[in-house]
Amino acid sequence: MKPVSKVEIIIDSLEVESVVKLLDEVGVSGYSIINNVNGKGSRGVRTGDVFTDLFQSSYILVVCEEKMMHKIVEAIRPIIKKFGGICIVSDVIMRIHRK
Amino acid sequence: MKPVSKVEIIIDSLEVESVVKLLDEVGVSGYSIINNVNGKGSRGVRTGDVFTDLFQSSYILVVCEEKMMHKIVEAIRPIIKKFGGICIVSDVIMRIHRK
Amino acid sequence: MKPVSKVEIIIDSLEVESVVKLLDEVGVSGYSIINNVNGKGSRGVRTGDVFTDLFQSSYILVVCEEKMMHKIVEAIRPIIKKFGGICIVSDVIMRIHRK
Amino acid sequence: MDFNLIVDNLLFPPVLFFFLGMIASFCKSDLKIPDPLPKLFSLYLLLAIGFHGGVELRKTGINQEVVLAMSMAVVMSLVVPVYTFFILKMKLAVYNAAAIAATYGSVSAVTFITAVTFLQNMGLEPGGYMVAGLAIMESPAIVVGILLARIFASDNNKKEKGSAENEEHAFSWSAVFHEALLNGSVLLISGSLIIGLVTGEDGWDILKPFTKDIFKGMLSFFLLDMGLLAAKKIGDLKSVGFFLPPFAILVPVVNACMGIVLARFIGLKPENALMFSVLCASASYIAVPAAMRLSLPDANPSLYVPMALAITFPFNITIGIPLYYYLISQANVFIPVLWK
Amino acid sequence: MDFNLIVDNLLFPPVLFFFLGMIASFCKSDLKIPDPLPKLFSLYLLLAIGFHGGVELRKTGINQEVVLAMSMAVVMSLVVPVYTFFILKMKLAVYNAAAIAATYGSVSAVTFITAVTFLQNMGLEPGGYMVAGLAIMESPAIVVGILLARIFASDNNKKEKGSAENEEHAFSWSAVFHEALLNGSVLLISGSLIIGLVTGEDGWDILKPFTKDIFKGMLSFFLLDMGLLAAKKIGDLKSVGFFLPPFAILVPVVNACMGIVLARFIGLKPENALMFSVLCASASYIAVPAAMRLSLPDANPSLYVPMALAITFPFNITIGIPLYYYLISQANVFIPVLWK
Amino acid sequence: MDFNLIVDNLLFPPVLFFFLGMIASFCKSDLKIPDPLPKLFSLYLLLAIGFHGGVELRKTGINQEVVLAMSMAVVMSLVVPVYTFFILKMKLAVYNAAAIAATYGSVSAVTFITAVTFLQNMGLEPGGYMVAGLAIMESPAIVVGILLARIFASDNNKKEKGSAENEEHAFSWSAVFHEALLNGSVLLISGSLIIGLVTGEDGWDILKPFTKDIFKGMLSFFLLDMGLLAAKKIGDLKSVGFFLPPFAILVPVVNACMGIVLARFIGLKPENALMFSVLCASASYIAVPAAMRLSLPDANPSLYVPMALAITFPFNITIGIPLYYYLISQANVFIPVLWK
Ligand SMILES: Nc1ncnc2c1ncn2[C@@H]1O[C@H](COP(=O)(O)O)[C@@H](O)[C@H]1O
Ligand SMILES: Nc1ncnc2c1ncn2[C@@H]1O[C@H](COP(=O)(O)O)[C@@H](O)[C@H]1O
Ligand SMILES: Nc1ncnc2c1ncn2[C@@H]1O[C@H](COP(=O)(O)O)[C@@H](O)[C@H]1O
Ligand code: NA
Ligand code: NA
Ligand code: NA
Repeated sequence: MKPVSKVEIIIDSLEVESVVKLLDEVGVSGYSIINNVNGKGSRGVRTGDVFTDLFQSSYILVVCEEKMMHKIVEAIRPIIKKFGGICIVSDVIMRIHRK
Repeated sequence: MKPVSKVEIIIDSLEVESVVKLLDEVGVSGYSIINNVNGKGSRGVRTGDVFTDLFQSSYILVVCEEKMMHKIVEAIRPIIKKFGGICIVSDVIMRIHRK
Repeated sequence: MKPVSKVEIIIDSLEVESVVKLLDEVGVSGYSIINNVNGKGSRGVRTGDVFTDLFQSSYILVVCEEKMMHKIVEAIRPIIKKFGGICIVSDVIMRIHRK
Repeated sequence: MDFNLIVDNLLFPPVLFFFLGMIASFCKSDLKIPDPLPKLFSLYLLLAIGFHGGVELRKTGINQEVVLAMSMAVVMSLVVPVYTFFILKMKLAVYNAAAIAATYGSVSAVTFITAVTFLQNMGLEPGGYMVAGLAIMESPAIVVGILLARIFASDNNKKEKGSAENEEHAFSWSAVFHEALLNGSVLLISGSLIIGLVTGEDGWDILKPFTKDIFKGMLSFFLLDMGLLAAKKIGDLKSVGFFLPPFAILVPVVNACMGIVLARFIGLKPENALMFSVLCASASYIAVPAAMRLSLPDANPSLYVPMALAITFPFNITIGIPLYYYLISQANVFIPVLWK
Repeated sequence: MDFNLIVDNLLFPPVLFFFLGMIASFCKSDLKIPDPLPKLFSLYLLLAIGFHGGVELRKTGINQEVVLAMSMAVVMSLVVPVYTFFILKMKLAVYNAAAIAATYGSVSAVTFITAVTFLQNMGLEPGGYMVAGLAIMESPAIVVGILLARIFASDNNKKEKGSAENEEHAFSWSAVFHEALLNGSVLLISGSLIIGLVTGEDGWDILKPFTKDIFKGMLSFFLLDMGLLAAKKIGDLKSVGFFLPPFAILVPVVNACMGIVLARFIGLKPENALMFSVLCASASYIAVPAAMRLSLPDANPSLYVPMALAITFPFNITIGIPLYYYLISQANVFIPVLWK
Repeated sequence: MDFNLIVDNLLFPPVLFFFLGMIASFCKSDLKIPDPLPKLFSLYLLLAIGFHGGVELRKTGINQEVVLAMSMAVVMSLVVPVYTFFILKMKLAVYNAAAIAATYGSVSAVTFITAVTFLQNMGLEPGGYMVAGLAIMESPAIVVGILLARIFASDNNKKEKGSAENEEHAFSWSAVFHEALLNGSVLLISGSLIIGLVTGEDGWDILKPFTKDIFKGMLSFFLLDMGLLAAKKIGDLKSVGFFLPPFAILVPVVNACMGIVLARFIGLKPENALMFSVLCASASYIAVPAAMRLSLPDANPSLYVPMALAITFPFNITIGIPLYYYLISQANVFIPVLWK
């Protein structure tokens, strides 16, 4: 029943590797990734097809302490500023965790 | 650090095109789509197989101002009422955006 | 405009069947499943490849009354304790539902 | 009746792979062909069978036999949904009756393909125009089913509901025709047929290793997946009641018999008569659910999909095809040819 | 000019499947080849064409003709992006001009493959080294395009922006070269070529049923998907203005003509001259977008991708290839051979 | 020893595609075969090799040689996990020792397949019953591994933990057997073997273009993906310590030698002896992780998967197979036949 932060990031699939590296560097204990996200944003529609699957996005979810959340946001800000995407944050309750 | 609304829609994959059209009409600036969602609701279990992939759903995520959120909800209400699905709304903080 | 609970579960794909069975048993009216979730947690990195797609996770989303939420959390606790994963809970507003 | 026919058909590798799939599913093995690989096989089969049919049709040309057979195909795809609808309406809601009627009036490409390979194993080759029959019979039953549902449903709940929503998302016949005539499988098979027709023997030489040589292997793979799927759908049958499972065997046999008699009347050769009766006997699990979803959203897919997939399909590819072939040999003794 | 060449080319099954795809998309049929199945076909085609080229190259060895042709290939892939860039810069922003220039300087493997099968249908077999040309021409134009963009963009906005961000994620030439030279398609085709070169006839016997016999079937499937895709991209063309669509036809023809003249100078046989001119005429929709994304993120993919995919590609595989072949036969009459 | 054997084996196209995959991965190329396409190839290989084995087994029948070889297969799949477990337990936790022991006691279908094609390139065809050996050896080692872990783990932490949770999700031997005996790959290969056995030469004629002709092409594609994967897993090896990498080469060689001696005792022909020793030498990366996850959830997959996939597998398909073949020719000189 621990209140924690939920960070949701949507970013170009090709940048996921860099984001994961940053997450590891700031020391998050866990994250989840959903690939093949289509969508629209400031750079227009982004969907995948056989040639341009480089234009798909990924959804990254991190559940962490509030302090860690701030670190994450600062770490990934340059990537999103350069390559696009969004990062939103909200409060949730962690109910079960393997620990 | 802007408080915004997060709209989550789960709807039959075949209706995504109409929903996207409506989102464009009401003027949202961005949205994301995750396909191949299985699940259960008032119409029973809905999963995909080779013949009935028409029975899968999609998850649509829109982050927007609260005012826009109300417009979206009204715009898609008839589709969900006819074809099923759900639409939930919550408050989140937009931390990074390419703008 | 009904305030409800949103339960998000991330768990090994191979356990989804058991979770769904439990959800049916406690009587939830609906749920959604997104497969092919990669990620990292207490058991290290978990991603899928041709041989080890058994190491992928699934994301399960349940929107329900608060009371039901507590039932769900109790029901799935042993599975997460044994097989890993996380379960987080937050408050959302149900805006549209087919009913 | 010659049981060797049935045994021979059962010992055909693709059919055995169907059983392997069923067994794997019953044993709760984790064997599965993940999405969208089965789609690869189904697209391949449609393309190959359409193309092959077109090439064959080019050889024979469009003669009297072709025109007669195609007319009968249309007739059957109009008659079947009507008569089954009235039987089903006695037990089921109008929507479900219409959807099941459309299912049994329409056709199954994989059943058709299995029948073609059954004939080829005996050294016979059905006329290429039969593939045109497959394409032609896919849609009319769907339109008929929806028409029946509209007519009989409007009697009941004309006043009740349907006002507010209908204004917003009114029923659209153009959407129905679009879905029925231009759904992916109809279009792929017809398009491939036309390509086969246009390119003829030259085209055949170019594509033969792909569309013919590896065909039965691809079919085996696909039937393996069908077996996995059919076994899973058998579970859904628990909730359909006692009436529908026998229906899912009897109606195909009746339809096949009607097909056999018609085929004899117009003097089709046994191999073509078999294809025609198999078209009549088979039930659709692709085009129909797609169309029903739009037109009869209240019809319950977990009624008509498992019936077609878990009962009628396995019955047809195991016992049905050799049985119909046996009946054709009998029909040729007792029934006179009317045309020709 | 001999219109039979065009008609024959259009009646080639894989090309017809391309049209079937376009028609399906225009009719808004739900026919689709779901991801990642099209990737299977594209990987297959690259592997097969690379391997085949390697085996052929082993037969001829690396002689003067090969060296001359490869040098000309490099020349063309440097010249084309430069001259097109200056034309485009008159109408477009520097970034977009550079991206389109790179697109037309680079090459399309599927156009190449269609040309190979066009020749094979006439009983001709192009030299295996041409596949090496395909691999060689993919990258240089990309590097040139980025170079041009850097040079001309820096003139404009050197002072304005680019300070804060650039420090964090600085532009990296090594990343550009990595993307240009080691992207999946270049690597797969070059690797397969080397494997073919190393294993020669023995390897060919081992893989032939896979890489040759079913090749045209796989190509048909892939072109079906390309047709679906190209038709969808035509919609995106609305926003590209009046200047670019004619560009997307004229520039390939001009490039092909330059290729034809060069090929004649070095005395290539007609079949090799066709392959060379097709390389010059084709536009890339795989390697270029991948590289642009990193290096010129401001270039708009919905300009250069639809041009290459929805205009240049269909033009080349339908009219272009037979047209270039006709022009080659004329060139052989009027232009002298310089080398050899 | 005849190094030509190794060179010839390395110049075999499928093996070269394995290296191409490794190189692509080392260069950080973006070449990848997206999911679930690799599954298509792996399912295909299992189906084809099982079916082929069944057809061959039908020809020879189940004679004394078959029974002897299968018995030896069972013996080896019981002995290997036991002896390796006690070696591993000196350095590792009981759980990990048991999982690695099971990995090396079980078998790898792709290694097996590569050995078959190695023989075919020399004009030899192993007995079809060897495929049965592949199916038979997949499971026993898993059960032995779990048994060992249970016995030795219970000694240590019987009292400590395991009370509360165990009541809720108790360990279930039936689940272990189910997973070990009915996992997808065991079932597909056994099922295809039975289908081949039942349909014999007739079935072979029907499926040959699919299961034989394109086999080596599909294998090439699959090994390309295996190369990409193996190279990625090499990174994971950093954390396994100094003890395990040599283990991952020495133990397969020792197991192969034990296999060679046993094969000689029962008088197997060289081609069958090779297959038997390859079964002994290969390590599982499919069935074992699947079973361990349920039964030994504390065992660390990033120990046993990279060992099998990134060391043992590449070693076996490059140097191992020709080495074992050489050793067999030596064994036939020095070791007497005991049975037969
Ligand atoms: N307001 C938004 N709501 C949901 N997703 C968004 C939003 N804005 C951007 N995205 C996602 O982020 C991706 C990249 O956005 P952008 O960098 O703005 O083009 C888009 O393709 C969407 O998938
Ligand atoms: N309470 C719920 N929680 C999560 N997902 C739901 C819920 N209700 C419906 N869904 C999703 O929406 C789809 C359509 O629902 P329905 O229209 O009610 O059949 C289901 O298949 C689920 O994927
Ligand atoms: N803090 C977290 N935030 C997001 N996802 C997580 C987190 N912890 C675990 N997960 C997900 O749950 C899976 C299983 O976690 P675990 O059982 O801790 O290994 C991981 O592979 C992640 O996909
Ligand atoms: Na029918
Ligand atoms: Na070019
Ligand atoms: Na072994």
